Amino acid sequence: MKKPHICEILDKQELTENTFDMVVSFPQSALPGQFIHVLCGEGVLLRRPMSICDAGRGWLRFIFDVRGEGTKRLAQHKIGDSLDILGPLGTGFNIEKKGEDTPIVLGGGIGIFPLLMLAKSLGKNTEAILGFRTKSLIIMEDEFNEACAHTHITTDDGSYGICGLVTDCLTNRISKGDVSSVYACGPMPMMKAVKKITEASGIYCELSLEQRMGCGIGACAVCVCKSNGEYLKVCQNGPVFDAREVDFDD
Amino acid sequence: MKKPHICEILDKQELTENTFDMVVSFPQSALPGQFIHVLCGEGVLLRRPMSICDAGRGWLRFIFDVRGEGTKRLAQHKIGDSLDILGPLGTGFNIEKKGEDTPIVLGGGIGIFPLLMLAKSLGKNTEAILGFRTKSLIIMEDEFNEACAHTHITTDDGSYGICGLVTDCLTNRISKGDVSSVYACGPMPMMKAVKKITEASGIYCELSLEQRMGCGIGACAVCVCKSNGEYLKVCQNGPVFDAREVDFDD
Amino acid sequence: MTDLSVNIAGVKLKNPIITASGTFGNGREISEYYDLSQLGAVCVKAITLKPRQGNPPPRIAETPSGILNSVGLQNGGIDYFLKYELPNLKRYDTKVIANISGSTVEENCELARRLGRDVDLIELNISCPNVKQGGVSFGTDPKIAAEITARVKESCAVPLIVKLSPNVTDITEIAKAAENAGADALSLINTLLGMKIDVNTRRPVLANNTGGLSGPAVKPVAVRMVWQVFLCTRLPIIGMGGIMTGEDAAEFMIAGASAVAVGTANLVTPTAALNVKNELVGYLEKRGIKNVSELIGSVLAY
Amino acid sequence: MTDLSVNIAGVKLKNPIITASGTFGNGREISEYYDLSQLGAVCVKAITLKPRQGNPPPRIAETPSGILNSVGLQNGGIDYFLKYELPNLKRYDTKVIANISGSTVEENCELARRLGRDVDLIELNISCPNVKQGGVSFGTDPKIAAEITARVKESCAVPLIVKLSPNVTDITEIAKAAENAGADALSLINTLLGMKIDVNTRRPVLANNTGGLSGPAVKPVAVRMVWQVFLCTRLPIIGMGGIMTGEDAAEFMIAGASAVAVGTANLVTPTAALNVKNELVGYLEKRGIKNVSELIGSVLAY
Ligand SMILES: Cc1cc2nc3c(=O)[nH]c(=O)nc-3n(C[C@H](O)[C@H](O)[C@H](O)COP(=O)(O)OP(=O)(O)OC[C@H]3O[C@@H](n4cnc5c(N)ncnc54)[C@H](O)[C@@H]3O)c2cc1C
Ligand SMILES: Cc1cc2nc3c(=O)[nH]c(=O)nc-3n(C[C@H](O)[C@H](O)[C@H](O)COP(=O)(O)OP(=O)(O)OC[C@H]3O[C@@H](n4cnc5c(N)ncnc54)[C@H](O)[C@@H]3O)c2cc1C
Ligand SMILES: Cc1cc2nc3c(=O)[nH]c(=O)nc-3n(C[C@H](O)[C@H](O)[C@H](O)COP(=O)(O)O)c2cc1C
Ligand SMILES: Cc1cc2nc3c(=O)[nH]c(=O)nc-3n(C[C@H](O)[C@H](O)[C@H](O)COP(=O)(O)O)c2cc1C
Ligand code: FES
Ligand code: FES
Repeated sequence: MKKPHICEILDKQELTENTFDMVVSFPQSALPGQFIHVLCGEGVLLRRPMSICDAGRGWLRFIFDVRGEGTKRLAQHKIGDSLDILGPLGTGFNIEKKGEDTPIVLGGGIGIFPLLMLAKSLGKNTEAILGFRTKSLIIMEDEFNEACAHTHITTDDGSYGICGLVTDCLTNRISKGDVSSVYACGPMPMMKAVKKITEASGIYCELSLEQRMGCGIGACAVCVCKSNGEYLKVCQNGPVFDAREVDFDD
Repeated sequence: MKKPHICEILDKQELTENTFDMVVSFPQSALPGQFIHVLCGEGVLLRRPMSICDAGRGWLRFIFDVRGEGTKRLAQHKIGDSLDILGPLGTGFNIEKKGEDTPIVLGGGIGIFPLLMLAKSLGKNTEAILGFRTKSLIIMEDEFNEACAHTHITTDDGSYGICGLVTDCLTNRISKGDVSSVYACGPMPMMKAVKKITEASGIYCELSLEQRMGCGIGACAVCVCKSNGEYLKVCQNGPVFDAREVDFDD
Repeated sequence: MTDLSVNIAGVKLKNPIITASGTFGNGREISEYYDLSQLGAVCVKAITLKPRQGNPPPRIAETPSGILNSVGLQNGGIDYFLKYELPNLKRYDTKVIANISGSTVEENCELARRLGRDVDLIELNISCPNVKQGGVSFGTDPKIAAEITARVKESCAVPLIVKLSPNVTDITEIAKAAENAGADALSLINTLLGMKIDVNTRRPVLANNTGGLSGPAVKPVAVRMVWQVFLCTRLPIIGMGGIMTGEDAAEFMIAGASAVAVGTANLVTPTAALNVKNELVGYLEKRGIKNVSELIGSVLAY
Repeated sequence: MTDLSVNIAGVKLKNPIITASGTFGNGREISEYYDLSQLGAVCVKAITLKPRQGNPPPRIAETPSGILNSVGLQNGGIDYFLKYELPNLKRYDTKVIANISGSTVEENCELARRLGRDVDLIELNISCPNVKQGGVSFGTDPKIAAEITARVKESCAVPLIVKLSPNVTDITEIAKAAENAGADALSLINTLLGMKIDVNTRRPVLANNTGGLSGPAVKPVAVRMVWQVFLCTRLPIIGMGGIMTGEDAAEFMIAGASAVAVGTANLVTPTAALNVKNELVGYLEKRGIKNVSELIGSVLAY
């Protein structure tokens, strides 16, 4: 039988003012694109979903931005404290589909967190396109450099790397040829653009979607997204979907 | 203007399995019988009233039993943590009335906590009568011994000191003469008996009452007790009342 | 051994713990966390005649000690339920309650007929605040509540539970109307209508603008209503609204409930209903209570 | 400088923050914590003709993110109010709202007449759940609500606010009834009727058995009702129910309130209303909102 895990916080780093990197003890193995569902502490009722950023034997890593009450409370935990964590949950990336040429992992904001483990799994010819608002918010660059053949960094204000959107960078990169597949995670407008770009060039694409969640396991039907005209559960059918099957227009 | 104080926990001891002794930094002076109103932490809305057990320049001490959510949360705080405390509040004991002979402080259970500072203020000829359920729950005996001419300990099961009720001990002590005044705090049935005993022997008596509180400052009128047929506010008119003015029968 | 069994309208539950409709799906996911045979009964997601899409997302928001949801009865329809979901549930040694949520009286009658004797109990949901047709509009007027109860009862081969809405001036009126119209049991409360607005975007957090409030926040309202209904009808009551612990379950039973349902807690922890059951057993054992039904309505009111 | 002023039925408040009746006494205690002139208005404890004892204690219980109270309108009566309390409040540069809670229509009219022009606004409490006579029974039937509003309005020399109960099936009906009967403003919500039982003693925690639920737990219900009432009447609304922070205040205003009242929060921290005001200013400044009244009803509903 499955059960919630009581996990010890093994490491905690503050990456930027608002972003925390946590490593916890974890008894199960996980696949890239899956997520965990975390009880944040006293005064916060529902769990909060967090992408698995990396995992290994006996440990799991996730990174989060402080947004509201839940993540604020979560960030108060210290090394040695315990967290009640459900997971791994959901259907992750389909790395069998990566193709023979260059797979691209593409993320903006908190969307970059699930991509590290994915990049590692996709193999050394993977390229990463990561978007940040500004230079001071750039994180994990070294780690992606390590995992990927090339890491393209974009900033909205041009303070580092390429000035502009990750999607422009993607269009550019695709035009240079040999992109076999795209795996993306980020805000909705970005995802919508990625779907359009990859569809236009006939490249296989998977999107990791976000939706406000309740149970996280498929029981409550609150976390839906539209797929081929039907509401599917992001926590169970996703969070990763074949881009062709995601309907954005409503 | 008055304001809630942010107080640092300077010391915390676990006296028995369920009883905690806390010393906090505190900028104001307090009188015996007054109380503080403490925010217990995340997930607990209302403050909880706690008698001031002792106080000095820059510090204040209170002792509490863990009963429900509020005190449980309060007990989780560690030395160095901050507490949001309102106080000192309420009208304390009237130590001018102690008379010339022997004043007696009398308490049962959590009712003994406000009596230490009182005993110290009443002077060396004070006697204490303290009731506990059983030997293992006895606390503060040394401190009362230090402050008082004599400390009578009763236990419900006779495992230490006098077997029986504090009120029997009181009757006994009064019969020996020279008791000038009685100051009592404890559960309602005990208070009722103390009022009866002191009234019968014409001894001045003050009772520190408990009632579930909201604001703690007299604004919300939830904490009433009946006094001469009227509802008075325990937090403002009390918690200490002249026993003659307390109506027990309803 | 503590006797945990309770009786709801002639159906014996091995213990008083039920899952609340809509928070448990059809049990497939939660059954991966514990054996559903440990529950007194399971109440499944609302069933409609045709498959139903539900409302657009976001459908959930957290509020102080509560949640708002605006799922809007998304489900696969009765055919799907009978063919795929019910057979799966029948594998467990527990009672099955079907929650029916038709948009019209006739649809509810049809649903009850189609369910026949294949489930143990039918719960008629006249209290969903998240749909435009039917739902709570059936549950806020005693006359309409009586009419729909009477009509659906005629189509029911098993005992009928009527699920009441808390969004009413006087819950006892609706409860009595349902009782007089032939309901065999009552369940309460469904969710309170609520709203949350994001002060940054000035948009409601739910795409449906409003949603149903559930969780610990509503428990005092639910306990009060269970007590009021206990005093004014003779029907067994399934109490719910914010039950997170065994003591919460005991509180509802002391107020008058014969059984209790665990809802929002399932969203927090999949094992919640089982935990509540185990804690309730602990509560009873600690106090030497031999029979859980001693709790029912035992409140010592002033 | 941000313009914080708002207008309630022709009375200009310097800012939209008011204390909620019954959580602030008559201001004496809280005035030791800050200068009451910093508030838009103060609303005093319910006033009755004769002094009133209120209900037996315990009168308060904590519930998840909320409290239950059963004070039952304890107060010193109108004579005491006019002689001792009002002159004290008049020393502050803030508007005074008198909350009247008579047991009969006639008593409320008499209270309004006695108050005359000595206060800035009168709030008619037809929503107290803790008294046997009057109280919420006036506020749950649109006809009765209309009648009492019309009658009291005739006796009012200042604008009349009608305070609505959330314990109703349809808040818009009562709101419209009060509007049509001449109310100048509406305030909502009063408390939801709730109950808590001690599972150790099986006794209700409140000696009155039930009490009124307030605090953050009820906020989603209150915001929803403010929005519904905003959509269906033209009256200014004083929103309340669980406001603890400046953002909560903003949420109510965005939903449709012209001003807000801070209640339960005063019980937690005496400076709560002032804190809410300061936080609201922070919220406005951060977003460059020059005029607080831009918020009113600005929700971008789906
Ligand atoms: C499958 C999945 C994986 C996720 N992985 C990560 C991750 O690895 N790192 C990370 O920082 N965040 C991740 N998120 C988002 C994260 O769950 C939310 O930021 C978090 O729940 C916010 O909780 P809160 O209480 O702090 O904020 P709330 O008070 O709940 O909300 C504050 C603001 O955060 C935003 N928000 C809230 N919930 C979500 C959500 N589910 N999706 C997107 N935005 C939301 C809204 O704009 C809201 O106004 C993930 C979400 C999902 C669904
Ligand atoms: C003026 C005053 C001074 C006090 N001083 C002390 C003190 O020095 N040390 C100490 O341990 N306690 C003291 N108390 C009691 C203390 O405030 C309560 O035990 C506490 O509020 C319980 O909070 P809780 O959330 O833990 O329990 P809750 O969950 O609120 O209640 C648990 C149980 O505790 C009891 N209880 C709750 N509130 C009160 C109350 N106000 N008075 C008596 N019993 C109550 C009830 O039996 C209740 O069932 C004092 C109370 C008052 C009014
Ligand atoms: C996400 C969600 C979905 C729900 N769906 C239904 C439903 O389909 N039918 C129904 O009768 N009640 C539904 N409810 C109401 C619950 O069954 C229950 O009455 C209510 O949530 C109160 O209990 P709780 O506080 O334990 O959740 C739903 C509640 C939630 C939270
Ligand atoms: C202790 C207490 C006493 C109250 N007394 C009154 C009252 O006398 N008259 C009244 O109209 N409302 C009274 N109320 C209701 C509040 O004014 C307010 O409508 C309600 O509490 C919701 O706001 P809140 O959640 O901010 O407390 C009282 C509330 C509390 C908590
Ligand atoms: S969060 Fe419950 S079904 Fe996805
Ligand atoms: S607790 Fe508010 S008046 Fe005493």
